[in-house]
Amino acid sequence: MPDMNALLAGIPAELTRLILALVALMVFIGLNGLALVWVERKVAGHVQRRPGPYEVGPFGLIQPIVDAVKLVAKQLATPAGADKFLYWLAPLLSFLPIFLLFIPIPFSKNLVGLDTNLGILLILAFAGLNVLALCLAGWGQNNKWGLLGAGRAVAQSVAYEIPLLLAVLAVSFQTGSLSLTEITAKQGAWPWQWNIVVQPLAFFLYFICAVAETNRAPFDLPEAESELTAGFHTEYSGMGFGLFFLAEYANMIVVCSVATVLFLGGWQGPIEPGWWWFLIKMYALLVVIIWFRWTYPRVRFDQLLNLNWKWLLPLSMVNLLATAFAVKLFA
Amino acid sequence: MSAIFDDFPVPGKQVPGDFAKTGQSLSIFLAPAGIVAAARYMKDRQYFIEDVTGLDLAEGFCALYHFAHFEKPGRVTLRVLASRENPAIPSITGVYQGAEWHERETRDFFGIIFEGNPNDGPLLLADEDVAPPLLKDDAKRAVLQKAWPYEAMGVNPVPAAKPAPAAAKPATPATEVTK
Amino acid sequence: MSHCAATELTGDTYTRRFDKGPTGDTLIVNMGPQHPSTHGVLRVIIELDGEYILRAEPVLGYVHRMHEKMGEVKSFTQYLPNMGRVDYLHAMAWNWAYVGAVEKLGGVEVPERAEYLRVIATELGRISSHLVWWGAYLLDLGAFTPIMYAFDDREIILDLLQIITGSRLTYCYFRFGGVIADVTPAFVSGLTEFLARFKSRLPMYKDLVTDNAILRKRCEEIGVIDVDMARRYGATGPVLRGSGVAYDTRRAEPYGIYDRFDFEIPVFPEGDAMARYMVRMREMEESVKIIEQALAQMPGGEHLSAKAPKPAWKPGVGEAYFAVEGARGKIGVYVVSDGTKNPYRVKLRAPSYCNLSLFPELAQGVILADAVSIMGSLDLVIPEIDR
Amino acid sequence: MISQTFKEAVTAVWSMVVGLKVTGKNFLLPQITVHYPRQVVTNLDTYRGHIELVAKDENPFAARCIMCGQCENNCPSGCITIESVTREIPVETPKEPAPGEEAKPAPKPKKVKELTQFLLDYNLCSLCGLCVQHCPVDSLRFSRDVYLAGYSRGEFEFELLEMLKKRGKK
Repeated sequence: MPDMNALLAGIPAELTRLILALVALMVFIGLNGLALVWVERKVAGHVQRRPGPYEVGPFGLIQPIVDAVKLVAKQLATPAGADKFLYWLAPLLSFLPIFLLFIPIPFSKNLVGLDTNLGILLILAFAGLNVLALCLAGWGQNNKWGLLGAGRAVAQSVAYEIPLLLAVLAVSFQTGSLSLTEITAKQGAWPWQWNIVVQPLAFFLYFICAVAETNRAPFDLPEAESELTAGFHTEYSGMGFGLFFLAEYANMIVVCSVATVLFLGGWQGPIEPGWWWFLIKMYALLVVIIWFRWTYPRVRFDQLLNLNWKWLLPLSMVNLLATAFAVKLFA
Repeated sequence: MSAIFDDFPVPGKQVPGDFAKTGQSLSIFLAPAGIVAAARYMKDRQYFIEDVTGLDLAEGFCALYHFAHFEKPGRVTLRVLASRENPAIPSITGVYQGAEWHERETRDFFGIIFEGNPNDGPLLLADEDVAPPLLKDDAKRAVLQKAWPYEAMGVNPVPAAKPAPAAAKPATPATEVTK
Repeated sequence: MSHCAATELTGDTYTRRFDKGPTGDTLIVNMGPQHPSTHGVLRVIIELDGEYILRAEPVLGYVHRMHEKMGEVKSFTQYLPNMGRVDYLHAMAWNWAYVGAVEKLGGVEVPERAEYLRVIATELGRISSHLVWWGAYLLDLGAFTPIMYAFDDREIILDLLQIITGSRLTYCYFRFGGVIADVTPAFVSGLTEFLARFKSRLPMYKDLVTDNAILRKRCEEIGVIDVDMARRYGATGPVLRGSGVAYDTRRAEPYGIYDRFDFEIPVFPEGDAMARYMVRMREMEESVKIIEQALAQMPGGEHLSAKAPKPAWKPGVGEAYFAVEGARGKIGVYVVSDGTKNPYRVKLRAPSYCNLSLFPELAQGVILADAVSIMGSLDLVIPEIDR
Repeated sequence: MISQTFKEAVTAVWSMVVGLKVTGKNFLLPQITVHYPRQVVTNLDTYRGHIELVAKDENPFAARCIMCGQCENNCPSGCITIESVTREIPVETPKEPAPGEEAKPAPKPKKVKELTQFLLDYNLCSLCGLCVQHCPVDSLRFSRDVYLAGYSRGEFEFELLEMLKKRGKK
């Protein structure tokens, strides 16, 4: 088929790579999302001295797939009085930008969707879309709890994005780049060569903000089920809920990936560097987030914002300033 | 333990009880009109409200207010009698806010109207017009003296002392209330 | 006018009665009857301004069973199983309150050993009730794991109580003139083992939860109840002792053999949710102490008096009010008898009913999340409130 | 002031670490749940299930019940119904009871009351144990049947005499 070949030749290699990357990422997110559901339930189970899922498949490994099938098979119910368009737009808007977030992340030396020199900026920009989705979900479903949840989601995400950004910026100052590939490359294989050693405070701040950004416990206020029943997704069932659910896990993967790249040396590692190091570090961070959830009570809303404005923001400012001075003085 | 209140502000009969036997160290029988003043007296003596409840007796509806004290032992019971025709008793929610629910509950169960209760809705029962469930059949109603070893509540000085034979229905307290 | 028409269409009579017309930018929400933090079917209508509560009104009666009417249509003995179902978390205390009232009314003697058995069963019930409260309260505050640890311990208590009562939740253990069954050696050894284990578990609870900074932030200075408020609403139990009043029915109106035991009444003066929390945590320790003493002192003898009333027994004309200290506060049972085999009137004074009645005043002006914390700290058992 | 604030913050963060330590430790401890279909609970010696009839020592097919009606009358839930027939038996041969069987009036009036049915509506039972407590001949006891499950209410309407006979055959 010469025509086809010619046609394919006409497509820029960069675009092919991007499309391939998106497809691969879709698989990656899907699989990791399911794996993470399993990990979460297993960790929760063992923390509480229960087995967690164990009936379906070996060690309950098939359980998340069965759950996904159940969610997909459910009827898509729209509550009475809901804004139908916004109501269904919200889960899509929550889930779809996730793919873009993964594109600049270097999973390995060459395993990166799009090596752009503004990678971290791209991620931060598109991560902001999630708030819009939660906001629309809360508004569109015509539920008072949902509305309250949406209000919380917006206030929380807007507030926590700032120290998150500043923490990331400190690393960028230090490495002098916004490209994730470059940031990874500037770190070494061994833990003492990672950015976390130079920027422990930035890592600490980033991690707290990341937990808050992804609405995970103890900062899961938008859905706070003991207060707002289920918050912004009160009325969602079936795959509408499923998409929010998946988006939450995908977002967790994103923030942990970014943390891995920025602070933990990315795919670099002792002995044999490669994507497995990336995955190990990422999952370690994910398990810590999950561990948080099964340990702590939920903070109150005003305390959450107080923590941000009175502690995290000043600290990240100080950190940024210190980094800037240090860079100016020593570099 | 069963000391009588010397300066009790409303006319009524105070009957000390045996706490070990009945769990009530003092019973005060009084007319409905005096209940708010009596409650305020109890409040001033720092008694806390335990509950308000009712009894459907041959003589009418008896409302019982149980009070106890955080430091002193014993239990003081205020007892008022409302007639069956006009079962109205002033509410003590102005003194003891906690009485609101007890009074609403008693109204649900007996149909006693507590005048001045800020909430006139039912509390425990459904919002339909159901007959008060704790009303007794006429035949089954206990006569006060028989049920209790006390003098009848007819000793209340306010309703012009009917030394209450069983059938006597003191309608006077009710008229006292409506004034 | 149009506003009224709208509310006429939406909501039920409670909402309509609650809704006082246009009040500006407020939101009226129904928290419950099905809501994760109302622990059952309690409904609270709340007027919200943003997340701040302007007014709150509990709507009760969703699990109302009219226990007091059942008391009048059943004989004294037949009413016993009802007592396990008023407050399913501390059924023993209700058992005792009713049995105690009837024993007072009929002058029934209780054998010495039965008194000890009653104390042990009731204090075990108190621990298990507080454990459930602890777990559920943390569930309200968003921590999922503590309830599992609490249930781990509670499971042992239930196993123990199953040995003597045969059931695990709705006990019907007490009888007029004693208890239904004596302890077995398995019970005694299991209990000793449990007490030792439980004492080592309490520090873990402290590390995991009590010292946790988030929990402290969620509880301290939240829902402050002062003594006068407790008096006006008749709040008792840990709610009252969290306000600095050392009032415990076990001491104030000694019943059974509580005067023989050496135990403290934990009192915390702050009056906030944390004080109530601390009172309950300390009470578990005190209950352990009481059980240990009771086990050591328990004499031999019969567990049910030989002169115990027969089922068709008539206690004679009279009335009796008997109060015991339940896990939630003062449980009072007022029994009037007209000499027939059925009670003439049974009045149940439920402590959480009185404790909840101060919630509207307490919730005014607090943030929604605090209202959840306050409600949890009051330790509500809805079937007890609705009866 | 500021040092105090920072000290509090450090304590707060430390309390969070302690919390993680507790859950982490529990993570490593063995599970304590009972996996129902594979494992069952064993502490059922004193479990109070539904009541069942106790057979006579000499005859495993006949209940000790003397049909006094104590259990039926004292049951708070009214879930016990006893049905019996009065028969005259000329000879003392234990006979299988048959419902509705009416013996002919014999000249020798030795009347024997015989239990034909002991119905328990377990749907209503509140497991108080008053029937067992007040049975004068100890003809009632609690079963140990904790894993009782069914698909309809009808499955919990037991005929205890029949169950006794089934047990007797085993």
